Amino acid sequence: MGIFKRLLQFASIFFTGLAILWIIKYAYSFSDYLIPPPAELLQVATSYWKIYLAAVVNTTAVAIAGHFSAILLATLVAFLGRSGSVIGNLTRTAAYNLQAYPIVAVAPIIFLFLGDGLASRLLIAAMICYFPLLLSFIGIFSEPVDQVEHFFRTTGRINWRLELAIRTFENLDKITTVIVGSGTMAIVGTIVAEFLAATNGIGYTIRKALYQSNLAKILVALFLIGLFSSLYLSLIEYIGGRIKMRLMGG
Amino acid sequence: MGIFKRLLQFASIFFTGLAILWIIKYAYSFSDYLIPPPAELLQVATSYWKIYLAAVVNTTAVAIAGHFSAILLATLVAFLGRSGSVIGNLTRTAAYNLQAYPIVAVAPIIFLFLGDGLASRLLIAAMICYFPLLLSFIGIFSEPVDQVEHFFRTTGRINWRLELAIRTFENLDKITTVIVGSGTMAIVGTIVAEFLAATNGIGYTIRKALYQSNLAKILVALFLIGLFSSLYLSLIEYIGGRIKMRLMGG
Amino acid sequence: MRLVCDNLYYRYPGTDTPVFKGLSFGIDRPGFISLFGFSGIGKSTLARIISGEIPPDKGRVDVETTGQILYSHNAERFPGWESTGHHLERVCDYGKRDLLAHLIEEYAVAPYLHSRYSGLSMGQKNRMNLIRYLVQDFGILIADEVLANVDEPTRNHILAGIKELLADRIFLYISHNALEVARFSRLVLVLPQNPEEGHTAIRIIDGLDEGTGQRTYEERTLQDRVYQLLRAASGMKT
Amino acid sequence: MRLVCDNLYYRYPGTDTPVFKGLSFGIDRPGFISLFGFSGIGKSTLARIISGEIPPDKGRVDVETTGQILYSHNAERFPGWESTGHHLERVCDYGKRDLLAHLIEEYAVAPYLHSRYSGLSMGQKNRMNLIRYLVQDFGILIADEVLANVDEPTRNHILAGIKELLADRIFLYISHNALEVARFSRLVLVLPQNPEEGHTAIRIIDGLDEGTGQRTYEERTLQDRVYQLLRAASGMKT
Amino acid sequence: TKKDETTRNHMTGTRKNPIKYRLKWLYNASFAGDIWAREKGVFRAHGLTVKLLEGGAEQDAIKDLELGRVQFGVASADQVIRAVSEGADVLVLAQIFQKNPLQWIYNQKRLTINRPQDLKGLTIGITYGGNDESIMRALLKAYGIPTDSLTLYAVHYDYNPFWKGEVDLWPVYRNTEGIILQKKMQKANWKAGFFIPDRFGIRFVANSLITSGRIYREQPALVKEFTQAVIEGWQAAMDPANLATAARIVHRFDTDTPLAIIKQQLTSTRTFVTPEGKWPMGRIDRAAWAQTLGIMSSQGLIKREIKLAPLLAGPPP
Ligand SMILES: Nc1ncnc2c1ncn2[C@@H]1O[C@H](COP(=O)(O)OP(=O)(O)OP(=O)(O)O)[C@@H](O)[C@H]1O
Ligand SMILES: Nc1ncnc2c1ncn2[C@@H]1O[C@H](COP(=O)(O)OP(=O)(O)OP(=O)(O)O)[C@@H](O)[C@H]1O
Ligand SMILES: [Mg+2]
Ligand SMILES: [Mg+2]
Repeated sequence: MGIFKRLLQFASIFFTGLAILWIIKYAYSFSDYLIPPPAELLQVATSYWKIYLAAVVNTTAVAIAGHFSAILLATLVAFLGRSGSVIGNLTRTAAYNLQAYPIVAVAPIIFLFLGDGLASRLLIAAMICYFPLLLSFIGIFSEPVDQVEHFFRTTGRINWRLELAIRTFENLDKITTVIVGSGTMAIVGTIVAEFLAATNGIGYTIRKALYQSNLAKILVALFLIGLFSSLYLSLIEYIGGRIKMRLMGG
Repeated sequence: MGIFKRLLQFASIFFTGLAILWIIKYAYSFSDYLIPPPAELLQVATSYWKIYLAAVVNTTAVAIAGHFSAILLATLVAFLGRSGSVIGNLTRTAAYNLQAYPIVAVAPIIFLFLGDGLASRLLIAAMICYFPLLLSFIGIFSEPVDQVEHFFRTTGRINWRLELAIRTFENLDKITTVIVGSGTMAIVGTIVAEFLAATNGIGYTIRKALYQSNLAKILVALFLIGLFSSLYLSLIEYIGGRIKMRLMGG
Repeated sequence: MRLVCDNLYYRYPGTDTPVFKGLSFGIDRPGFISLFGFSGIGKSTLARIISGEIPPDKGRVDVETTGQILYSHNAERFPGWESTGHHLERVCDYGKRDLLAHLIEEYAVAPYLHSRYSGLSMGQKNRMNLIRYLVQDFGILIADEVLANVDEPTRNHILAGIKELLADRIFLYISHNALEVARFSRLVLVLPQNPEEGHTAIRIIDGLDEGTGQRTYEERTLQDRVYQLLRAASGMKT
Repeated sequence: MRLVCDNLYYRYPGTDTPVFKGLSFGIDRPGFISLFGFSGIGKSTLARIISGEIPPDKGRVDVETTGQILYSHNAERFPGWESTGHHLERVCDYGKRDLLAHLIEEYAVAPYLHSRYSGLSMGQKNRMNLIRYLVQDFGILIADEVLANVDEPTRNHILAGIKELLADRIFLYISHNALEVARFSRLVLVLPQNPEEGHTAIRIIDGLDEGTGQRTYEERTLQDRVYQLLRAASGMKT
Repeated sequence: TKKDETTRNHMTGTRKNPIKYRLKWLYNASFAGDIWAREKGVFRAHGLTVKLLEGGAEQDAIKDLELGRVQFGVASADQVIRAVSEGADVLVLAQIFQKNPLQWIYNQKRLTINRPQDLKGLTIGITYGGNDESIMRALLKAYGIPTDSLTLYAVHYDYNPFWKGEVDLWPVYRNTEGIILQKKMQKANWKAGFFIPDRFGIRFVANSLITSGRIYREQPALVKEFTQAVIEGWQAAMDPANLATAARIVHRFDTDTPLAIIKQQLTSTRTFVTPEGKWPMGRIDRAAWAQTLGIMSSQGLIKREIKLAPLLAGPPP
């Protein structure tokens, strides 16, 4: 999906949502505190967009780092989890069970030990997006592609790198989809982390706006988040497409 | 994975974590305020377990409902998204873009319209776990299984139900994995929703404990959450296994 | 009943050499027709073009039949959730139930109707797959090496039977077995190995059109015909 | 060089009828050996047992060779990320480079070395796959219908060549083509259709052991041998 | 010598390794004095290099003190008491808020609340587990109002239930959120009223300046200077003559709140921070602490009794 298509999609969804909000507002004559009027939104947008933009850029940067770590982590865990060894079993078990804990419950412990800096944001972002990745990766890595692997197995040539390569290649499209999808989750994760405890980024900004009950600010933040998610996803898709083209020898 | 194995796994992970916490506590002689001692944990556990158990049961019930809705929703969206029609495109676009929004940012709007009751919790739980499901489902449903589908296609017998059936069947293991995995996320989602706004459930309990900086209560909550997640996951796995056995004609 | 290919050009995307350059031929009567030629010459490609699975770069396929054009090949599988017997029943066209029972008997697959497809030997798979195509309502059936893994006596039996079954339809059979191609075909379309400069010329050679138990030719004739096919396939002048 | 199967029993899990009940045979010299029998009789199953892919329920396989036992079949694929040429080079065993070049030439696949496996015709795939097995260091190579989609002249050429190539190893060839089985094999192991009461008896029949350009038998002998094979396969007394 | 230098750095902080000061909440007018001390060079004048750290729901100055992440912090009395009862090593240096700014806002056009009994039958928002819960429960108990004669509603960060009229009284910090809500209510033609527990004798201490016992013992000079600087900061920030300047520097940190509002917030904050009579800024109101402790122990919020005297240390002599 091209970048323009993605942006167009995002914009149409966002503004449709906004329109619905306003229709409800005027239909039920809700007060301006419940739902801000267009004028207020515009005013907030013009006076705060610079600060918010900086915050979103900051968040996106952390999200990308978190996403990367999550991809590496998920690959590693899925790979280890694939094997039946003690360490493999242990890793898989830990990885699976840890996810059973909601980040809001684990966050106090994370913040206790890592403080409220970058490390916590990164960890939480990675934790939130890594699980969908892990799920797909475990599925993909543990399913043999017999038609291709048979030769390597029967000739004793099989090894983990080859196995990984074959299964990755045969599922390239699925992997790209999952990575693109988890990209949004990385952004979501970063924002949640910022919301809970950081002093930077758009999540923090949202938290402040919430304490002021300022829906207009939240809407501006949502717009920028959507915009940057779309940009990031387009980028990953583009890279994925290039990699695929090279591998397929097109 | 049997239910006992799962429970054993969960318990070993939980108590390992606890042990690490206590080792740190006594190694650095941290106060009971920072990390509660075993005695306090035990005392909190014995005096609160009933209330917490009720809260977790409540949460799990909502999570199961949310999970179910998410599975249905993801199936529907993946299925609609598979087709190239206008409505298909629109659904897919909306589904994808909505996910770009962190629940903490969208939550105010949800609570605005749905109040802080069951509906909001359900919606948030479903939203959080539906995306990983959607990702996998879209991947699975949009990838033709040519060797099986060819006949139906060439004889003009193909229809969406058949297509769905073939692709589901060929990916049964992956689907079970994803559903089991997203089960945890449903629980996590419910807890996050409760944490943000509900007045019921274990997430709400955690928030109260947080206000009091009471790590002991949080640890008890984490234990129960882990326990119930394990139970729920075992149940899904069991059902998945039964379905598979029936289909495979074993 | 007519099948005409007119001046077909086709090159696989991403490759240099076209498979066909101006291929033309026509069939105007039903029957057992074979498509013969060396490996890699373009038989399966032509089958896919005729069945409409891939569109030619140039030229057109003209078909006049009462039913659909079916293309079956030997990498197909049945759905895994039902036994082969159930599947056959489910996909059997209306009014073909008797035929189905007959084929199950003839092709000796009755003992395997309770198995899943994945639990069959290769030749059993081949036969099951062919059966499900035969119980369809079609005008043309293209069978691309669908019996490649079946033993010869069974295969000959099946082919002889098909002739009668499909007397009023076109059965386009792709096989590397020159002997069976020569014996059972009414016509053999041979794709020669070294197409003349700039254009793919198909050669049409008469087969012996043998039916069940009605061998009317000498051994010698068969030998000649096989020889002729192989010469044609290798691009030698006949 | 020895391959002995002793009193093998095997039944696929979830099925009623065993494929083998007390199957025994032994080969004590290298060479071109064929495994022949009707479809569904158990050839592929036996191959999988010998190669160690599935363990027999009872009985044992005894092998004395210098290299590994390889089992190749015709549903295999190459990895999709590299051209077939690259793949062949990558998996070619040390010291087999010359052989690889020779086979590429002999099997006429040179023009396709730049293609991906998925861009080949079925017969081309068959040949590429066989090549990669031949450039391995093995004691026994079981080839399960690996040339099923190759045209006959090419196939005969390949088989005659293999005889020389693998003179000191066991080449266990599974094919439904009675003619080529009779011509090229030193020995043919025939799995008969109706095993005698309670136990699977394999019949061993001499083949004509033809090499490249050294046909030493009469046409008549060949006809007899083919007939003998088919009779044995259908379980008739010889 | 080098060692002396490190010791001195350790004591006073350097730009690379400043003294860290964890506030209780997000930057806002409730920390005007601290921000003033930082921005107007009061800390520097005392030879200190200080870094302010913002607080939040997941932040806890007492835990940070114990983990050695910060040297000073702001915490509310209930946090301090609870922590000390669980063995945390903290001391109170100064009590910044003399009166607790936590009050309940309501619409005077709909309700008249003159005494605690008027709460009967109403829906009152409380943050379960928060100090407003303790305050409200103490008040109800003190006036013999049974809890089931009114409805308690769990509040979250969004005020919609209040706007929608589902909740009658909403807990706010009078000097910060209170100002913003009051304005919004005016615009909506409501009239903001505040229910003030302090007025009915419920004295529950709010923000105080704290440090750890170890730092207090090992670096009394630092603690003394720091406390002094904070108090001076508050004195200057609360000086009506400095209102414009104070508002400007708070706005530097709290960019989301308009300057005009911050001014009003500062004016309001002054009434909570300035002690009655001739007491100095930052004085520790022992009676109020005792009441706070009493409320907490009667509600079972602490595990073991604690002694207030050593806790309320004040700055070293
Ligand atoms: N995976 C399986 N599960 C159950 N039964 C199987 C399975 N594979 C084969 N069979 C059965 O075992 C018998 C022997 O099969 P096998 O594949 O060995 O035959 P084959 O001689 O190789 O036949 P073909 O020439 O058709 O390939 C057949 O009757 C078949 O139905
Ligand atoms: N998907 C593809 N992409 C690119 N080239 C292809 C593709 N499929 C086939 N080819 C090439 O096109 C030519 C014709 O292939 P085709 O499969 O039609 O041959 P065939 O006559 O059916 O051969 P066989 O008897 O071996 O099946 C071959 O040279 C092959 O390499
Ligand atoms: Mg072909
Ligand atoms: Mg077989």
